[in-house]
Amino acid sequence: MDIKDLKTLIKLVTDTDITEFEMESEDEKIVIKRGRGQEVVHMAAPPAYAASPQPAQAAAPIENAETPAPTVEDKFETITSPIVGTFYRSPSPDSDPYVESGSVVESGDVLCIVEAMKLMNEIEAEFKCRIIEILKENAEPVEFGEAVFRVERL
Amino acid sequence: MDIKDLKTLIKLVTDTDITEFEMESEDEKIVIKRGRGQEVVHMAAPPAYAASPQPAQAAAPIENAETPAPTVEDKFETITSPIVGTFYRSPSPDSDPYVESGSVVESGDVLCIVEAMKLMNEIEAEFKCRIIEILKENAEPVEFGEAVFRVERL
Amino acid sequence: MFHKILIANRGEIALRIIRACKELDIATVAVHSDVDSEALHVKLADESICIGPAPSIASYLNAKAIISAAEVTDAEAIHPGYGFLSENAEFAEICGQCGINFIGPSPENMRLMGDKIRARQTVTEVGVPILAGTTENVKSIDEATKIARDIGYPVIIKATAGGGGRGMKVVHSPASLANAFAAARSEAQAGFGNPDVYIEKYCERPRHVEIQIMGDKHGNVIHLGERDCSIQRRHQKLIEEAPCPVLTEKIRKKMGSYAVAAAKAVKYSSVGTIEFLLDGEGNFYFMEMNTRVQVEHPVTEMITGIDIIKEQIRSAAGLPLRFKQSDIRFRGHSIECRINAEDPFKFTPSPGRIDGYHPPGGLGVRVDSAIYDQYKVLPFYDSLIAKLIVHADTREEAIKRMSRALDEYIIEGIKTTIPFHQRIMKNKEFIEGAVDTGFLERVIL
Amino acid sequence: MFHKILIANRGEIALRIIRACKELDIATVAVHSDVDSEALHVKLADESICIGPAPSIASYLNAKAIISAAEVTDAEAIHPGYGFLSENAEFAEICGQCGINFIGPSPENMRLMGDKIRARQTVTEVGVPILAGTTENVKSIDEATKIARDIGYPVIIKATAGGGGRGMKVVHSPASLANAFAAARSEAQAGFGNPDVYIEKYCERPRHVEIQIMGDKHGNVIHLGERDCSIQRRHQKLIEEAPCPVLTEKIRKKMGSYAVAAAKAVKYSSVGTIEFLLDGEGNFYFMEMNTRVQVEHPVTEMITGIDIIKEQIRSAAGLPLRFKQSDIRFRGHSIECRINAEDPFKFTPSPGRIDGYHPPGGLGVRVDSAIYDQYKVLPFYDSLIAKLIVHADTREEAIKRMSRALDEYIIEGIKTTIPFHQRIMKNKEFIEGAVDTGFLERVIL
Repeated sequence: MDIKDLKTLIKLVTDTDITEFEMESEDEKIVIKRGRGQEVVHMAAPPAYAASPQPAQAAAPIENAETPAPTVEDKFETITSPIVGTFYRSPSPDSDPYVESGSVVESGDVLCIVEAMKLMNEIEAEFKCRIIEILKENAEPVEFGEAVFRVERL
Repeated sequence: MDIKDLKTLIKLVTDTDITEFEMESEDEKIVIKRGRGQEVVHMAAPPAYAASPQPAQAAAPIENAETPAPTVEDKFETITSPIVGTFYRSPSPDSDPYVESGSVVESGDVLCIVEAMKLMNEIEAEFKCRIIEILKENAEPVEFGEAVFRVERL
Repeated sequence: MFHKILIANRGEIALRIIRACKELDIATVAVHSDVDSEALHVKLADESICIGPAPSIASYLNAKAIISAAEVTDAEAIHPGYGFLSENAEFAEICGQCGINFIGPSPENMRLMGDKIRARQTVTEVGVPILAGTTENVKSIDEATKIARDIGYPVIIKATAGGGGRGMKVVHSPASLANAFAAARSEAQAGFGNPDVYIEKYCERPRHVEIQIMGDKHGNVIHLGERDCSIQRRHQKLIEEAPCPVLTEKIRKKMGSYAVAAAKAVKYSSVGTIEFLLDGEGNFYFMEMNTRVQVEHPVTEMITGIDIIKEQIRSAAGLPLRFKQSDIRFRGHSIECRINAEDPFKFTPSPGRIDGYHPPGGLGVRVDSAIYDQYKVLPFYDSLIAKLIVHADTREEAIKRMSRALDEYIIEGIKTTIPFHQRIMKNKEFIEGAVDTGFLERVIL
Repeated sequence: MFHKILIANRGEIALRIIRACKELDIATVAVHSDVDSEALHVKLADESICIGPAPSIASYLNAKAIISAAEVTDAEAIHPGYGFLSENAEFAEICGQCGINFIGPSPENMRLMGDKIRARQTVTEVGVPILAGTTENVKSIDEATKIARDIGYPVIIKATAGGGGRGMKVVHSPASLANAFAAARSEAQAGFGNPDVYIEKYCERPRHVEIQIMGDKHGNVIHLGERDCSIQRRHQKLIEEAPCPVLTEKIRKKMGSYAVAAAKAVKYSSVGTIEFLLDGEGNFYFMEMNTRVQVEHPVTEMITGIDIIKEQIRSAAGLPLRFKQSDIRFRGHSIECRINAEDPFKFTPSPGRIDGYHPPGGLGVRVDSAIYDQYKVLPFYDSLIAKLIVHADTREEAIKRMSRALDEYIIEGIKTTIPFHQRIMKNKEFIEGAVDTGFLERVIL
């Protein structure tokens, strides 16, 4: 790699939020680290506040709502709640759920209801997909942006 | 990589916020680290307190009492004050200084006086040496452990 | 008493309310926008819930999302803090309709005092002095000309729906009245969606002095003395203190009793502030009432020993006030400096990551702040990142204490207004207490 | 008034003194050992000077180096803080001989009160009650037997030169007297270089209650009420509060007037503390006098509003007290938790680098600490790294406030006693105020 390539490389790296870049060759090893890596300082204030048991459930941040096997997740997508409210799988307590694991839905099909201020908000699929996993229990609270379905786009 | 490339490279790196740059060859290994590496953290509280002008002089810590050319310093040693007090180069105001730059002294020769609580404490050389530099002005305060002479052991 | 309160706010005031709740054994729910998940109010609350994306309008101002969050977490009450929904009567009304206790005054009180003309009429009825002028919308330039001639120049034109200095025009002579009138109306329309303006006598070099009041649902109202908030930049308060350095005991009593009378007249049942202009002769005039807790409430807490937020929560829960007016004793002097993430002299915002943080400590120093080392100050919200409050025996000692506390305060990585405050604390006029609301426009720091 | 003061101490008390000086416009000189150059007192003082290597004996206890440092920096006075040279009469004397003002009482007062037997004699003369027993050295076991029989078991044997609980033996019956007597003498010899011991009645389950006094060089002495320091582990105080939760107004007055009488009798001219044992019947007995400012002085500052360190400096400079006894008013309740770099339950020291630091804030919370993020707590010195002090209207509210402040306090990288304090604040007996100096030995946390 010549100096011009290096220059390009450095620019590439510094224009992003990459914090660590490694590159070996013969033949190939690349490590890219970004964001606030584990070695990081931000240990200062926040981590000492252990989440209290309740909110850990009730208020898990979006990025925690992950599947157990992140390696195969790439092919799946999540559908998140556009509002805060209570998640319902069926239009009324005695009717069938809109979808089950394995259901295939068309764009525009209703997936669930999120109740907010007594209003039942129907959440629709924005594309055709197969439901892989339903991430919330019926009648559980959901936050804004919280993942509620893991789906495979079809 | 020649010196011109190196120069360019150094400029490249120092113009960014890269904190670590490695490069191996035969054939290729590059590591770039930036942002908040572990070495950065300790900047937390202390550095904001700028030393007030007086103590910067009067109370410079030992490691600041360095010579301008650290590369050639290896062959020299420093003699530090064993007590806090006032540094005097001569036994009385109207007598000659014990030593001058360039003086050669034997082990046990008096180098200076440090006055503490009206007591004149003679500071002796612990080995034969040549005085390279006298680091304090006459009648200046010295701290415990503060360098007062730079010498060359003979 | 409540068992669980949702705090519909962020930053230091959210933390302030969480602290009061913890000390009252009340569980807390923090709400936050999706970019605020690392905020301290989220970390310190018992529960937290994300209510929307970064823009306030979609999260902290999103009444529906907040009510919904209260419902899913079974919160019995909502504390709105200051700003955001705190003076939104409609929100308070919706809370009531949903069976959630809004910690603040009644929607009727909020509406009444939120309308400056009606507020002026209300206080006038109990004898509170106001600046000569209209208490009603001035519709035409002819009407304006007549009013200005009657009350005498200089006059000030203000938006009926306005606040915080926006849409105000000072007019010194008849020649400039027409232009100013038109400009004020169009600014009022643009800023508040309502072109109505009123005209009053302009008070030169006034001090901004306000009375903290506190009421309950049993008809009791007391006041906790005054705060002087004359150090303002473009009508934004930067430094507040209590007591006011020039107020005599006689004027304090008079101002206090007017404030209590005005609050009692409307059956005011929460904490609030009645703002006055004080002129150089000791005359004072009602400006407006804030129907919420204020940023600067700590200086009153320091000199009275009363936890205003706790009392506000208690009274919202229907408990009677624990103090009579005669129980209120003032001790010493308190000053608050608002520390903003801004350039200290140009006041341009300076959001970013805090890289090095150490607050001051020791006797008489209080820090109300929701920042911490490596916290990222976001560009979406208010630039207030910390309130540094001191308390001491005398004003002179309080200024010295503030100076040394400011010198100790380390916030690295972003610009803050600490250097601005350091200079004010060494300013001769400020030290002498000889300031008015125009001080910062005149002084060269 | 002084223009420059040298502070012959380190840690939080050095910082406390620097803060007071800054507020009094007095320049400060910090002294430090060579390993302490990163300490906060060094960073915050106007000047600093290295006086010796790490061991205290060669630096912070090195009288010669400290006097020399005062001379080369032209300091007019030396504040000794607590510990180190603060109760060393000889040091105070040398200061005087070198024309440096020692901020503390006269060497004579220090000598008198430092000798427990002479101190007991002195206070007895002004009528202060002491526990029955000798006020003189007990030379033989025969004498000891006779005394113990006269005053009745249980008795306690104490070293004349002792302090902090070292060399004390409680004897419950004649059978164990001889062994205890011999052991106490040899411990006294080993610990203080002086085998002299005295015997007094042992008070069971007493509270430790002490009176803060303040005198000037004009013969004025007042007291600032009491502190309760019953939460002790091996005679080391861990939590202190003011006022004492069980003291009646009548006993407070009596105890205070005795303390003032004792101090006046010896023309005491600085701040000091007179320690009493208080039994379950409201009887109290003089224990000893501390001729310096104490670690726990902040709780008194919180309830009286008086800056004890500033007053101490003023009176050392020859100024008369600014308060009469009748000016002293108590407000609310204050608690201090000593946060040590120790295992919270085994109390083994835990020095090391602090890696993550965030102190609590908000209303009624004071932090006196010289640590900061990435500061390295050294193994050479005292393990006290922070004092967390709260003030509130009532004791109940103060306990809640302390709890929430402890919950907020983040000190990472080393072990601290924060978890210990968190448990105490939730302990039923502590909450009820039903504790004595043996509480920690009995309670299972």
